[in-house]
Amino acid sequence: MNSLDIDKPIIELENKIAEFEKISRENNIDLSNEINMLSNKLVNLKNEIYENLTAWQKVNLSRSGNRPTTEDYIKNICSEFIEFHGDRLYKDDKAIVGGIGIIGDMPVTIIGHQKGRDVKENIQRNFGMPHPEGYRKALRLMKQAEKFNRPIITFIDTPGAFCGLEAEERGQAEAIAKNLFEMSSLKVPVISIVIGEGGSGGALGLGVSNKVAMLEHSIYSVISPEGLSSILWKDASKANEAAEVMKLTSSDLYKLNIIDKIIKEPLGGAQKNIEFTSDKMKEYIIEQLNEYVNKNEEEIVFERYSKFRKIGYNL
Amino acid sequence: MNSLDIDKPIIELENKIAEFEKISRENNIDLSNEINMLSNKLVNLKNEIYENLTAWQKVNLSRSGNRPTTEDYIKNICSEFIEFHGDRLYKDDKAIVGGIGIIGDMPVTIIGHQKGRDVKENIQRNFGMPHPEGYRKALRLMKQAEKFNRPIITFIDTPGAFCGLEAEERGQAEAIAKNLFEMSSLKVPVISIVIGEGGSGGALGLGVSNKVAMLEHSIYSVISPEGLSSILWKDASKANEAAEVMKLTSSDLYKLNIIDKIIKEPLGGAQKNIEFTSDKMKEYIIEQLNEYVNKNEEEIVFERYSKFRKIGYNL
Amino acid sequence: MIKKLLSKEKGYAQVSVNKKFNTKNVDEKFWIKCESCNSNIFIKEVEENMSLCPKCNHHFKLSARKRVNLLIDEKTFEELDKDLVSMNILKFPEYEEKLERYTGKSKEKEAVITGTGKLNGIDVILCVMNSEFMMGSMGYIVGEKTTRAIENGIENKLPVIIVCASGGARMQEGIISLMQMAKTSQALNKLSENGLPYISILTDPTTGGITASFAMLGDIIMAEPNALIGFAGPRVIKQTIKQDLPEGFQKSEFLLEHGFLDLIVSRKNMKNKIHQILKMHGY
Amino acid sequence: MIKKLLSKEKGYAQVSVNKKFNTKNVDEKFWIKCESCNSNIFIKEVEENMSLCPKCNHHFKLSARKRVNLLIDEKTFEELDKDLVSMNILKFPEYEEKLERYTGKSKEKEAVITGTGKLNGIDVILCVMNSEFMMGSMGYIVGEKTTRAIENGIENKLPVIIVCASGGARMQEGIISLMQMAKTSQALNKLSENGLPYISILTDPTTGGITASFAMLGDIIMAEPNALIGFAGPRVIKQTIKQDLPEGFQKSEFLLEHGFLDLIVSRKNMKNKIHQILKMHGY
Ligand SMILES: [Zn+2]
Ligand SMILES: [Zn+2]
Repeated sequence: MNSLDIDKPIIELENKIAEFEKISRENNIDLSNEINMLSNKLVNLKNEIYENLTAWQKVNLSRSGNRPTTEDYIKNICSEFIEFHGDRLYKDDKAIVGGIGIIGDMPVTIIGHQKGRDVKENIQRNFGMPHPEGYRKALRLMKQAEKFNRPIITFIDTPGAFCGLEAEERGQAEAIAKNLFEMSSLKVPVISIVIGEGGSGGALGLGVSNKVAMLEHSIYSVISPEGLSSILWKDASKANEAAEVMKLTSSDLYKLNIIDKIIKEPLGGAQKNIEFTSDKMKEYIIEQLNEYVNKNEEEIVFERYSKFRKIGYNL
Repeated sequence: MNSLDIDKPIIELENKIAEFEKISRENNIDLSNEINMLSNKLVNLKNEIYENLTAWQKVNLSRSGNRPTTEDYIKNICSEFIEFHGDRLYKDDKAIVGGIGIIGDMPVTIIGHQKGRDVKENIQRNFGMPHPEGYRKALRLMKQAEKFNRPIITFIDTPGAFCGLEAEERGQAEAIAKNLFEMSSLKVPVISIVIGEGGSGGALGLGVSNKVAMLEHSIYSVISPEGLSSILWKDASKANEAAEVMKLTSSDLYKLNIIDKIIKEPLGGAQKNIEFTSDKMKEYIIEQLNEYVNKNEEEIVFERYSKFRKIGYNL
Repeated sequence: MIKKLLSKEKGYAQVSVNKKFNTKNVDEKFWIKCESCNSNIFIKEVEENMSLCPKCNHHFKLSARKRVNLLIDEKTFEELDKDLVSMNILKFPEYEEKLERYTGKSKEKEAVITGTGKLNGIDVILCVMNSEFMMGSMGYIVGEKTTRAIENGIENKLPVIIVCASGGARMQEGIISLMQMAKTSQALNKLSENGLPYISILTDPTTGGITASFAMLGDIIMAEPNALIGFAGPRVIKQTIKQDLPEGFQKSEFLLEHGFLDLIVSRKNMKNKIHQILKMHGY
Repeated sequence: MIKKLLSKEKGYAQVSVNKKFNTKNVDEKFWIKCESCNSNIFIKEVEENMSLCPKCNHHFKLSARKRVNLLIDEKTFEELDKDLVSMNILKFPEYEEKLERYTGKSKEKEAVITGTGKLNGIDVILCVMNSEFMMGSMGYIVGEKTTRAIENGIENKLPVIIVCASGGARMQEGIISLMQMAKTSQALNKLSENGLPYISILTDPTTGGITASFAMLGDIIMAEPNALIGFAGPRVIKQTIKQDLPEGFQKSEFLLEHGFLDLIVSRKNMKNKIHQILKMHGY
């Protein structure tokens, strides 16, 4: 089942309403009662579907090709943005974008996984799956942010770090480990927002943060549902069942105290109204940044440390 | 003219003495007067030749295949040594070796260019010409030394950083620049010893140090004599003339206040008696290290800064 | 090939010692075939030889408890948090049963043993992962015990040694397992800021979340010869690139060449090498 | 090809504007052929267009003095150490003559101009290298002026901008030239420790010791399009590898792809882009 399947009954109903309107118009018949009834039904249907998405439906929504990406949010929440490239070591990994942006009137460093918005861009962006150089670029920009006392915003949206030969050769594990290590002592606040897929260590490599928020329909998990079902049940087709037991939705993770905030999406998902989603996101970021203005470096580092220290401590 | 040419008249005389001794022995003739005379002549000849080496002869001596390398000195001056590999980014560059050694009773981090001692090893070591990953390994080990408050010894012996496609692709310039930048603020003392060829930026990449010493017959220059003569005179064969104007010998550089110490080599060069050279070297290192025991971090950084700051300041 | 065939005729055990050690049949067979040199060797001889092949020095897997004994001076090991056991926080199907099964089989309660002890007289913190317990996967108890051990090191100014052996995250604990990567890495950052050395020792296999956290964060990283070390497992990579992997890919020697290991040390020299490094750090 | 031949028949100047600008014949010719798009263009038009090709935006070399005027608000530039001139410390043959010749030709005393000025109203330190003066090579005066400018930035808490254009070390100053790499790099380290931003701008050509020191040390590194940037020059590399170099090798776009540049900025946008970055740093 993909995201289109979720929308299918809604689209059918919308088509029906459009048809009625056309008939009414062309034949000058009053169908307003019928149309009203269907419109009400549509609202209910949307509510029913979108408010009761299964975990697996959310997985698909979080991955859907029209879901807004890091660059889309940057465009919407920043008055200015300059992208900075490269890890200064080996390559500019296009699966991660980063730079300085202005949110409200505050300069921040923004770093995020970047998926493509069409096939061509997806190939260029490696479907948002970074190589080690992506994590090293991210770290470079985080250290730069720390030097100039800029808060850091990261957007998480990756199926995972790339599992290829060259990625292993160049130290995928080292690059992620180093980021976890270095992020944990950054002297500036780091706010992470999972905007789509938060896949495993590849996601966490941008996620050792003071605050971790998730868009309502995004997911965050240790492995993909497909991966889990093939490991545990030797059957990748049971991914939907796997998704249900994994606790990977924003509400699950909020209940588990792993994330700090769920950012509301419009009915049907972020792609239906990116301005709405961006506004909510911007609001959250500004609110958080204002809080950190009065905190000193030690408080910031201590807060972050405590956040992760307690996961599996008081159990 | 190569190093063998320098030794040629000496070897001829040595052969003659051996011949006389043989004749004397086999025929029971007393040739002791002749032999004594020749032996005296030999001492004088050696003195004359080795004390008056031309710059170009020193260039050849510094490059000669039997000149002791970093590993040879490590073996001779350390009671223990453990080599550490890798830049944690891309590769273990065998043109630079590094690790922890014990000199006297002091643990130090030792890093040096490593030339091969035969053709096979030279290929493996890339003739002592590092790629960027060599400089990055060096920097990693220097930062490790700083963390554990270990002094750093570097041995300089390279024709230069490697000038190849991949070296450029992976940022040869960045790697060297980063080392200059980072070495300048290391909180532990750094002592460099030029043991053979100190070639250009590739040498300096291990050379931003509190003290820079040179073995008597080593060289240190901005470019090779061959390179200079081909740039300035469009004629690589004038390298010997170039060497004379370049001021690249230890005594030239001592007079120019670029280096702090000339470490004496045995007559004929370090390879004639590596124990002698190593002892002198060890003596120098221990004497220096003892001085730094009583200096604090600020003094150490300030001393290094001042050393390079004044080159071309009070002119 | 001929050797292999011959040995088959003789009816020797054909499974690798790794698998063998995990089955109840161990005592029923006396012989084993070394997967490296193909020699037929006494199991007992292997066991008495630090689980090394007496012929070719092949490193078979070593249980965590034996590793502790190998590295720590006799009667000096004091285990920490040995009674911490995992709960099924996510209510993941059959997780309790699995834990019970592994506890019974391995006689250990979790996939890591932590404690303090003396290494040739030097006080150290030692954590040893146990690949026999649920593939050495990192649940929150593994993360918690490791973190507490590191914190103990910080408090008592002791060097920390972690012997890694793991298949990665513990699926049954989902995101909680993932977050242990952050938890342990940040503890190591604190250790580092306190100027204390951390030696990471990678053994076969070290993959997944362990590699992408504390395995790769050692001030000094050493590995046993021929250990599998990587982020993604070979099977996953093969699926991704749809090609066979090159010979020796993700083995210790490969990682050394690619700059991710400081040194490869044979099991026999491990204790002395650690001791030498600690001495060089003033212990 | 046909286009080229035709243009030859018309008798237009065939040399590149780079060379042209350095000869006394500049005023004798009106036309020039752009080396990128092959268009025939008025020299005057190029000069009035920031030395950009009006047809294809090709970036011709720009003299240091013009660069200063391009980046700094009118009448706000105060040059520093403008009378420092090199002496022949090594007594290198014909060095004085060479210095004199270049001084005459370029009307500058050394290969770098340093000073303070306002960039869209923001106080900055600006150093601009001059590739017309002895290939923009770094002698001790270049090193000294640059270092003093950086120190001025530290003292007055100003951001530092260095526009690089250099063939590398100054051979005639031997080891003294080499040491300027260390001197400038350590000054930038101090600037960095003072939390002040350094923007490095790479223009055609940036090679040798400059690249291996301050060029690559920018907090933000930008380059003009299609500039040659590298450690070793293409000729040397070709000799080493005995192969032709790949298309675009060591050009700005190549370095961006390989992770060594933050961004490529057209000369026309350069001042505004720097201004935007400085604003983002609180200036
Ligand atoms: Zn064997
Ligand atoms: Zn043009």
